[in-house]
Amino acid sequence: MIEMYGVSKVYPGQVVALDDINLRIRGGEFVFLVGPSGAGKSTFVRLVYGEERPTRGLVLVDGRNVGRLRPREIPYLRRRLGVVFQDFKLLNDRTVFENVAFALRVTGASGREIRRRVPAVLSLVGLEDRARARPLELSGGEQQRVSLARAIVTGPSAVLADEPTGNLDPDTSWDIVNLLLRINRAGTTVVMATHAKAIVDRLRMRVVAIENGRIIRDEPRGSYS
Amino acid sequence: MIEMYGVSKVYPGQVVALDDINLRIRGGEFVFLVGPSGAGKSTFVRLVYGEERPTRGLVLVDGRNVGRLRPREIPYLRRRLGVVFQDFKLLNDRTVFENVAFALRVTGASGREIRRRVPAVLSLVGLEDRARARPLELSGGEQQRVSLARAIVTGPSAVLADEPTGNLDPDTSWDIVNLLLRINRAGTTVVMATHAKAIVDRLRMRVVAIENGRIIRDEPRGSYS
Amino acid sequence: MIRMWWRAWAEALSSIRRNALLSGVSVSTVALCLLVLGAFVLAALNLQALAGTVEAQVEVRAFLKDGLSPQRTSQLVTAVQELAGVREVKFVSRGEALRRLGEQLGKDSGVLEAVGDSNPLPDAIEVKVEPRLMDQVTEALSAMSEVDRVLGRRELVGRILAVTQAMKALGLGLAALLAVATLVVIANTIRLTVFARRAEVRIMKLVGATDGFIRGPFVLEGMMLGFVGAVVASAAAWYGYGWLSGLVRSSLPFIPVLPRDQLLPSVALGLVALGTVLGALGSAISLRRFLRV
Amino acid sequence: MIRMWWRAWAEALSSIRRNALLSGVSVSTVALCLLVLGAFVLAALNLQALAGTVEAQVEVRAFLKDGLSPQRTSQLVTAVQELAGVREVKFVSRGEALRRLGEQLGKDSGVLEAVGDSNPLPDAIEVKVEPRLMDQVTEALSAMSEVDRVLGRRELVGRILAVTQAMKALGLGLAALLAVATLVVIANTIRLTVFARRAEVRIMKLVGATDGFIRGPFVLEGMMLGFVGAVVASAAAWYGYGWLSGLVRSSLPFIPVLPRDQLLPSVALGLVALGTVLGALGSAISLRRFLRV
Ligand SMILES: Nc1ncnc2c1ncn2[C@@H]1O[C@H](COP(=O)(O)OP(=O)(O)OP(=O)(O)O)[C@@H](O)[C@H]1O
Ligand SMILES: Nc1ncnc2c1ncn2[C@@H]1O[C@H](COP(=O)(O)OP(=O)(O)OP(=O)(O)O)[C@@H](O)[C@H]1O
Ligand SMILES: [Mg+2]
Ligand SMILES: [Mg+2]
Repeated sequence: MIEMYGVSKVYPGQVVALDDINLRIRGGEFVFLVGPSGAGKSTFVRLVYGEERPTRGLVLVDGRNVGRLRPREIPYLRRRLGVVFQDFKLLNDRTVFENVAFALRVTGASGREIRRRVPAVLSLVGLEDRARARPLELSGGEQQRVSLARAIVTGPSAVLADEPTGNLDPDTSWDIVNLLLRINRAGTTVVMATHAKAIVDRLRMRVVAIENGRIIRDEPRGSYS
Repeated sequence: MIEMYGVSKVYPGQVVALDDINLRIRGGEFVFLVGPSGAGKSTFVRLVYGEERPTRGLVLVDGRNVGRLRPREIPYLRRRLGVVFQDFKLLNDRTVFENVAFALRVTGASGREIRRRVPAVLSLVGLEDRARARPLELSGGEQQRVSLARAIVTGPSAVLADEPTGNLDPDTSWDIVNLLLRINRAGTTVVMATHAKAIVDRLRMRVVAIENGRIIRDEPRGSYS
Repeated sequence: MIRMWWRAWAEALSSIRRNALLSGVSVSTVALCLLVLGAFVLAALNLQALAGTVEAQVEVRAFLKDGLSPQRTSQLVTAVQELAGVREVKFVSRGEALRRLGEQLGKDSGVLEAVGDSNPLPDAIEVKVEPRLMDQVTEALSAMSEVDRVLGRRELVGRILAVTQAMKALGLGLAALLAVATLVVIANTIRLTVFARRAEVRIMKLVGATDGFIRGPFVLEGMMLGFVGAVVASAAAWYGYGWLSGLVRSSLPFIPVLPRDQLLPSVALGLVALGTVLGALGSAISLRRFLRV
Repeated sequence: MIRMWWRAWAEALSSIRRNALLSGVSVSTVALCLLVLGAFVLAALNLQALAGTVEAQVEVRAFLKDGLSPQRTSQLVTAVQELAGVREVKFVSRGEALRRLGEQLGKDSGVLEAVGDSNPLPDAIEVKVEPRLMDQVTEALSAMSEVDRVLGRRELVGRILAVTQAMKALGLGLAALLAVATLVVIANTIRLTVFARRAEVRIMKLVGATDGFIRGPFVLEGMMLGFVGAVVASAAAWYGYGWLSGLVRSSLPFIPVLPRDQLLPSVALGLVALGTVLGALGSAISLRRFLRV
């Protein structure tokens, strides 16, 4: 479902974030992306949903070359992916409900569907009673969970979660990871960039380790280090 | 140095974030603040540096009532505290160097002092080669370390770090915690709100656990749970 | 389709409410710019009308040969009336001319008595002309066999024409400058309000919104703000004009003021159209650069 | 202290560079608003001068009694010259008056011949007067023993005065409206640029900056942008005025145009002062609400 062939990403100023990445993630896989701060995990994720284009190489999602998508096509790519952004990227002037609903509205969902699905997914992430709050009235961990709720509410074919537990306590982190596992079991591909050693070591899923923009390890039932 | 007596904080909309908090942190202490997402840790920190005022109760810093400070006096309070914000709060249109330098400029430091201290503190957090980048050109963990660098560059009498390792890998997290420990040994009070169970459990410092806005545990050599 | 429309309206309305400061700033800027433009246009139209009444006073006098029969005279008047550029023709008999002269010099100045029965003045016709066609009319009159001599204060008329033309040109120039300024200032303001929300736009795109999906509510919002601003400006112009024209009519009754009910509907319509279009266009254009994500 | 100043300048300059879009929008808005205001003020000043020259044409004619000695007549002229409101006095002899009349009626109209030696016209003096003081002058003239009768076209003068006054009032009204609009629009624009940077201001306060520390560069930046905008507007006004007045002088030589070198320095100075002050004040006031953190 997600494939990279010889992918490099050099940011302006000669910052090499990714360097000759080759990787295939099949549909329905669950992959941990690990590596030190600044290794290139977020860049990897950004290439997949088309916020950045690769400097060299081929990024394929469902067989389509993301780097060559026309601007008109990118929104449709993004709707098939659910992204939990490392910095949440919530709309600060809308309520939690509206933030989550937005991902549905974009797809043209009906008001009925929105009223059915948004509360359901908010209760999945434990925020059913904060639906009317605005993002800046939430704690860091609550904001992070809103971002997750928005990512999964549309039932995307893949979820890209960029450190989705960075602001969560261990118990809540496990709740979230279990939620992702459940979604994965229902057929959704999950790519989770994370620093949560305890979680990676316990679950023993596929682990791709990046360092300095290169893949240094790719194990089917790996551990954090 | 930091004292709370009967402190409650109720946000608009009847959200009780803190409920009757009583606590004394002496100068030179190192305190972990732990608790589930939404427990009130960030609210605690915000009360100390005066972003929020308590609904009830007394918040004292160095014996002065923060809730009653005149607006003119608040900047001077904040300069004595170094704060690592959970959401970093960097100035996006300035370089990393300028962001860190800003905390010094505010105090009227000379250009010479700035040119001496900023590079030194940037290399402490491992960002010496990213000094000319802007925050949005940094990875999440790098941004977090800039926020830490800004907090400690002025040599404050207390550092309030709100999940300063949330976006960092375990190794880098340990580097940062060791840095805080070093500063603490030099006499600085450190309050660190965190979810990093591994770190808390290993260090065995004072742990204050908050849940639902109440202190449920306060142990001198505690563990995460 | 209908749902999309409905959503765009709902979004635009709630966005206006959420961003009260931005909305207030936009509306007040649009309203003031358009009010100034409207006031200026109204003033210019009235000045133009005033210039017109001045121009309407321009006349040529043709002295007639002696001894014309009343019939020929009245034929002449009819013929002159038909000339292009002639607005009004009036016959002034030699007796009338002498009386006027006497009046002009003072009734008891002795002119009438001195002249006695030997009135030296000829019959004449006074012709009010279109200033632009004055030369043409003068020529035509001169060519008539009944006419002895034509008198027109060409120089004076030339000046009046020049001044009224200059004023029209100045008004037009100022109006053009004002229109450009209004356009740019309103566009600038809307650009700033869009700029203040660029992060929002970026997030929407990252979550999978198409450009159209984002643009719809934004453009509608710009339209609404522009519309409201223009309506405020029009209302102010309406009442202001009523007040002012009342003032002028009562204290300067001889100055012709264009009637409000005839003039203002079209000016107001123009302002509202301009405001609405500018609001929409400004939003759409400003948005473009933030949609590239 | 000096370091603080230096820092504020450096900060303001680098902030202008960083926020190129905001700066461009501010400068262009300020420039256009002030250019319109300036153009309007210049037009109004010229119209006022024009109205002045029209008013200067207002005159009263006093017919003198018969048989005054040349000495008495010249004494009279001197006396009239001293009256308040009198601008110019000219003696018109009865012969001169008759010649003029003949000219007015057409040289060969036979008036001169018909009258022959028995010129019925009196000597007269023509007095150019301040329109406002016309009645007073008329009275004074009537009271003089040498004066027989005073003729003044009171109604016409009243109208001319009313029109020029109305134009002045209208100009003043429009200028006031324009000034208010300029103020609000510039303030609005600066408010938006500050609004777009409210997060930045908030962060500065949370890091321990005093209000003054933040305000300094902001206000300086507003000042600079206002100053630059005003200078652009002044330059445009300078060249535009030169061009236009050249045009008018060559094609309408009888319309008096105020000389650029006399008029524009003060107008430009006014614009620059206004722009700078508005920029600074606008920044300071807009900033206030975002400083409460
Ligand atoms: N827009 C950008 N412009 C320039 N350099 C960038 C940009 N974004 C990221 N970088 C650099 O690219 C490198 C990889 O960044 P990336 O965000 O992918 O790291 P990461 O693995 O997500 O790190 P973290 O765990 O800290 O989030 C870093 O050195 C970062 O400074
Ligand atoms: N400005 C605000 N307005 C209203 N409610 C708020 C506001 N800020 C925080 N809250 C609420 O107060 C509670 C405590 O928030 P706080 O940010 O202190 O939690 P926290 O312990 O820092 O959580 P986390 O670990 O997720 O960062 C939460 O329920 C949150 O939703
Ligand atoms: Mg990252
Ligand atoms: Mg928090």
